[in-house]
Amino acid sequence: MDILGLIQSNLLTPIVLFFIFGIIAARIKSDLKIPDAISEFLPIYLLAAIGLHGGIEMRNTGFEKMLVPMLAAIGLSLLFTLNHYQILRRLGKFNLFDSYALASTYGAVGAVTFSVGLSFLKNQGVTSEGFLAAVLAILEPVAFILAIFLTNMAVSKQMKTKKESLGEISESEIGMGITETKTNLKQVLHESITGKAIVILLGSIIIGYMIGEEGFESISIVFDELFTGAIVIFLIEMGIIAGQRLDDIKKVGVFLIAFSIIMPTFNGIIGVLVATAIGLSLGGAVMFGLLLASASFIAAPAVLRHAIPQAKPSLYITSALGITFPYNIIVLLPIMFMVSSIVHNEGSIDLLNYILKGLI
Amino acid sequence: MDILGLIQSNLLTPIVLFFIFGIIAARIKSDLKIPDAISEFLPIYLLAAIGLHGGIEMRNTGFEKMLVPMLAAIGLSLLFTLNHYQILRRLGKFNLFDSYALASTYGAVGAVTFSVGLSFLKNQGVTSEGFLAAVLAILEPVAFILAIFLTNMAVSKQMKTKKESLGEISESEIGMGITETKTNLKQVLHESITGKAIVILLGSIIIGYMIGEEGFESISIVFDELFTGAIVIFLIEMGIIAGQRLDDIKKVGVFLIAFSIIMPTFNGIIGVLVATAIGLSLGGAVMFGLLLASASFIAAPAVLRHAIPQAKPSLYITSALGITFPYNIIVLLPIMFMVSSIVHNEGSIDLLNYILKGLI
Amino acid sequence: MDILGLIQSNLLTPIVLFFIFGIIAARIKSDLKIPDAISEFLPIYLLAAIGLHGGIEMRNTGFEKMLVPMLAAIGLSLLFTLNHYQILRRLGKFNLFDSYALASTYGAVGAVTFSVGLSFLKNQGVTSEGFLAAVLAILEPVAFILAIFLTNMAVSKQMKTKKESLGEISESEIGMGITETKTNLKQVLHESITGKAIVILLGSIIIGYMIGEEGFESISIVFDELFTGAIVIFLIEMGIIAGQRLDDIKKVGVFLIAFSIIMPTFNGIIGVLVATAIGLSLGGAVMFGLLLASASFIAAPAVLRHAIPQAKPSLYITSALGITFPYNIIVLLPIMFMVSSIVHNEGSIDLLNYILKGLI
Amino acid sequence: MKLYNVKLLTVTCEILAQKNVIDILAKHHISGYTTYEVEGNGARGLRGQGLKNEKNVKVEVIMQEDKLQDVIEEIARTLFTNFAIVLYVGDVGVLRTEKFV
Amino acid sequence: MKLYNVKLLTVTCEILAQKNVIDILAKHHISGYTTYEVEGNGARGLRGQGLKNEKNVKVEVIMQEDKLQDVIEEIARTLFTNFAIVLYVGDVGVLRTEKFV
Amino acid sequence: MKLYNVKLLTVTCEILAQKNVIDILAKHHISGYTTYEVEGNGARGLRGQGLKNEKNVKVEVIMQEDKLQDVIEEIARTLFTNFAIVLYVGDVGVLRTEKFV
Ligand SMILES: Nc1ncnc2c1ncn2[C@@H]1O[C@H](COP(=O)(O)O)[C@@H](O)[C@H]1O
Ligand SMILES: Nc1ncnc2c1ncn2[C@@H]1O[C@H](COP(=O)(O)O)[C@@H](O)[C@H]1O
Ligand SMILES: Nc1ncnc2c1ncn2[C@@H]1O[C@H](COP(=O)(O)O)[C@@H](O)[C@H]1O
Ligand code: NA
Ligand code: NA
Ligand code: NA
Repeated sequence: MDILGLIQSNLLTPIVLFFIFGIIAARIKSDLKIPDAISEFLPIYLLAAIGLHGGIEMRNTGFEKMLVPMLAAIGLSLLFTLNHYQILRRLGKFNLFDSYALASTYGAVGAVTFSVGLSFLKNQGVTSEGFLAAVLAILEPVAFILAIFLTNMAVSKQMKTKKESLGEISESEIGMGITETKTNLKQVLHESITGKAIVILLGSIIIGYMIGEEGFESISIVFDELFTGAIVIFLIEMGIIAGQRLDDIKKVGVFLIAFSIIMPTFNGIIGVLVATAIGLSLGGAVMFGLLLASASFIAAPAVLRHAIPQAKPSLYITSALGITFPYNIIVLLPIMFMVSSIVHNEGSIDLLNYILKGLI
Repeated sequence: MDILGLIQSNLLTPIVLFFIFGIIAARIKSDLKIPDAISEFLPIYLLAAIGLHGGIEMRNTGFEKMLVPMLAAIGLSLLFTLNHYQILRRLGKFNLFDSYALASTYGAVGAVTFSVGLSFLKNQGVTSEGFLAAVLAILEPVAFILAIFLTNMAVSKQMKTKKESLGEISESEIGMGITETKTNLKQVLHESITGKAIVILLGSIIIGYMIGEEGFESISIVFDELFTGAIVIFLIEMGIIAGQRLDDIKKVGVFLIAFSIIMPTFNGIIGVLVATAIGLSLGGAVMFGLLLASASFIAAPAVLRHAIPQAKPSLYITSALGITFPYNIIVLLPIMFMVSSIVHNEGSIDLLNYILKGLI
Repeated sequence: MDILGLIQSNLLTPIVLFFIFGIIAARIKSDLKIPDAISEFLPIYLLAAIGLHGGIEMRNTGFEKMLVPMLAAIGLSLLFTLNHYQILRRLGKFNLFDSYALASTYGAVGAVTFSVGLSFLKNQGVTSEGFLAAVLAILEPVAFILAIFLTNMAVSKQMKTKKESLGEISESEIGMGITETKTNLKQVLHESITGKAIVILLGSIIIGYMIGEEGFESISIVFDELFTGAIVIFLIEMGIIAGQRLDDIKKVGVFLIAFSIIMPTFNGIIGVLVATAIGLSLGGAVMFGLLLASASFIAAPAVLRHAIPQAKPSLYITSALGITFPYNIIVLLPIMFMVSSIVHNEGSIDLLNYILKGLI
Repeated sequence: MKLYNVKLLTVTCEILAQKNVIDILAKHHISGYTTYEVEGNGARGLRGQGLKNEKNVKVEVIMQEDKLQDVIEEIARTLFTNFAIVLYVGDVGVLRTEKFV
Repeated sequence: MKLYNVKLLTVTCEILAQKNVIDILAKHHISGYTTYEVEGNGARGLRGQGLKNEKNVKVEVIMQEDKLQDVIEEIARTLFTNFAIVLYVGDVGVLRTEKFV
Repeated sequence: MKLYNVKLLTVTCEILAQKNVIDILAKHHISGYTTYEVEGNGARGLRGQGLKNEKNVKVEVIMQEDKLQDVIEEIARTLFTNFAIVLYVGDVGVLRTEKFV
């Protein structure tokens, strides 16, 4: 199947269609809405299901194989976050705060995107490595921590320079400022690590690991069989919210629109190639790519509003949810699947290594 | 099985029993309540399930067969709405606003009633035409549009007469009044067509049509197998609300009580006969009759409060939910099933045509 | 399997693990939370499922066998409530109000605990008598009614003594006070009997009885197969709430902590022995014991805040939910299972009768 | 349009005391009120995170000044000791005094 | 910091009248408001127990005194007859008057 | 019963600023407050339709006049620039001043 055929067949899955439906419902100003309680519960449910599934798989395959992909993912995530920052700040002329906020939004991962990816693979009859759920959990805070740390550094430096030049305040006050920044950083770190997404995901992985296939049986109907239907319901609401944000896209500007499409494509394909190089399966490489391609639109605001309040959420939420998410699940997922199929079937790993060396 | 036997066996289904249970819970002033978020979500879910099911069936059977039933349903719905108005206004002595509001409430369709009908047929091991979901979607706004249009006309006329007799205001002001009325009508039309019920129903039909049997598989557990259980849960809440409204029935008056039982019976049986005449199956004729027999109690208030705010919601909600809905799902459904069985088995269609000619 | 092995294998079930997970999530101050609408709905769902199941079983087995266990349960519940009061008031030095509130909290039953018990047995491949759901329903208000009645008596007496000694008021005023107390008692009785837990449970038992196995089929996926998964989700929230209350345990005091562990153990084991003596099955005896061991933490506050507002909810909720519930589902359930296995296999019923005689 | 001075009584209390408050209003023949669930912190600690019964509720009553004293006196006397509860009174203007007895 | 006197208009009405109220505000070029769902009791009976459409909503608007009369006049004229609705006005102080036109 | 004059401070802000507001209250040793989720419209556009994080919250604090200035000054200084936020102050009477420091 060629790439257009794959995109088209992906378009015709309930998940994608109901997402598009949600967008349309919002555009025609329908009052359709999934009640808040349901749309707050569904991500928790999805993460629990992903975690249990991953944990059970890890029990079968062991931890060792996880190490390299984990480190690779962390490395790439940090690298990409820095890269995003440079692009946004220098080429996009965004201010310091918006640049770091956007950089980490795209450096972080989207759990909903991950769910859709799993369903996509299921649909293609392809499996992926269970430990990728753990990579998802670990990757979630990494980009934020980096961005917050760098923002705080930059702000402290600015403050110091400014105050010194004013000559108005004593050393001790600067010290206080830095301490405050550190406290703030520590607090944000705590918040981002105890955030519900990570907690339920890690918890479920561990529980999945402990109970195994057998223990899972009694709850598999809820946490496995209902999975795709639950995503469908959640994506109606995501579509509605994305649709409501479409008006804001104008405010986002052409540069950020282009960034929201090109950057994930780049990150995702690099991800697929690296994953293939380090030995992940066809499906695993797609999910690995998706982790890097995805942007965070649920966890991001919660963390960034406290950590970098100066940044405009209308920028990072709109681009992540309104542009990148639809693009990822409709277009990029099939593209990455194609790329992964090619590099997995044609022994092109050598070629890839070659490309990668050129890149780094 | 005779009609009483059928009613009795229908009484002993979980759906009906839990509905009655809800009524009792409300009467003994229990604090039992299905949380709002759940009872707001369930109709959306039910409509999505109905729509998907209908869409998939339509993919198998094609559109052509839909045309005649659709037109027949629209025609009957309009006819019935006008008929209701005459009865309510002349015999019932209701004012203009209440008459139109009630007329359209009973001319419109009840999606929940439709769900219960589908479950009833499933229980009897009988199928119905999938395109009836589309008829449900199209029929939903028809009666409202007619009633609102006529109400607006009547109000404009009244205003004009009154103002002319007063001789106080210029032609242009009357023109303004009419323009305002038109704007209002347009707005209400938009509201009623983009109302969540129609949007999710039409959307799901189209999606069902696009994905077909195969695409549905991954979500069939959620959107098919959970269906009856979900209705049960929803009907607990409907029972509670109906039970709370029982006190208001006194205020509704004997005339409206009689209307709420006789009218649906009349409309429903005509519906079954017409449907049989135009070739619908046994089950299809029951559902067609149910469409015409049912009254709207969720969509109605949302549309009518804006369109005809002068009408008393205590009248149309109480009669539709407190009297007609229980009557329809407990008594009329088995009756219509019986009628449909008779006319389908005994070649009584000629007879029926005869009767119909006499009526029109 | 020895008792530690059984506890350990019970620990490794999803239900227990997700409960512990919830506690941990609360301790690390995560913002994880199951939305209110979901956690209000789940107990209703669980009780409906328990009731339907029980009702269907009772249709198969008949009522007669229920009488003795029912009377035994009521008797023991009353006895235990009085016993708790003596212990709390004399040994624990709690005031009158707290003593009665706590006594009835532990004399009453916990529906969630019951759900977990059913899942535990399912996991062990053991069944229990269906009529125990009815015992659950009847037992729910018994302890409250006793405690409220006794509290009211005590208060009236206090008032009378006080007023007489003051010599300030007339007989008629005392009469009024007593009348008020009686009205209050009547009101509380109504509230506790029409409380949602009892209503949904009794309703579902009756409906289950009426529809039987066959009628249940169409909803068995929702009310049977999803059961364990639903408990898991609910126990995440219960874990979170229990975890938030752990800080309050200090305030509860050593005496109440000990009471919250020793009392259920005592009550539960007596329950298992009595149940065995009156002929219940291995699983039935465990459930019977669990009824007596469990403390109420959802229904209790609703009833007690109105009936004995002077009692401190921080005492009875914290001990019931924060200590007894975890202890019951993690430790006591396996212990009672062990005891029941022993007395059922080794013809130890005679021995037991002997012990019981000694006790009473 | 003229605005007439009336009182706005607000009672913030634990949800299980709502019935008591409304009963007191009814006893003084006040049938109009507005309620909604809230969370909060106070002398009895953080409220509203866990079970439904642990939430707070606000009861708002627009009323004529003449009944105010009796109502708040009864609320204070019967509920202040045992329940998490706060009560305050403000001045507002309304269009139709006949609605608020 | 100085607090400037402005008016706080509160409209408690059935949820299906919310759009009408907000349209009236918009017509008078007031775009700032806060809304939330409530339950209540009044001349039109207990509201908020059943279907979503049967609930009430509160609309709160901080505004300058000069627009108040027009807004409440229009609300009273167009909505008082047909809807369950209550309206009251209080005095509050704000820091930034420019936010509230 | 005598009603004592105190201030009712209301802060309507985006939900992610709630913690900041409550931290400021705590810093000024105010532990009593009431919160609830709301929706709204203002300078930063319509809020409350989509994700939970996009909602608003109201924080209401009954407090003595003497602390008011410090609290609103700190809220204004630290939160007005970056968050969707509105703040207003009214006068209310309470029965037990000792509850509100
Ligand atoms: N100073 C305050 N300002 C606003 N609300 C308060 C205040 N103190 C208490 N409350 C509310 O009243 C409830 C009961 O207060 P308390 O009885 O002090 O625990 C609290 O949970 C809060 O919702
Ligand atoms: N006296 C009152 N105090 C507070 N709220 C009221 C009062 N009267 C009515 N309301 C609220 O306004 C809504 C509509 O009132 P009504 O039009 O009188 O039915 C009620 O459902 C209550 O929420
Ligand atoms: N004039 C107003 N009256 C009442 N609430 C307002 C007003 N302006 C803003 N708000 C509320 O304050 C929130 C933040 O306002 P803003 O910072 O202007 O976007 C809004 O979402 C509203 O909930
Ligand atoms: Na990423
Ligand atoms: Na109809
Ligand atoms: Na017990």
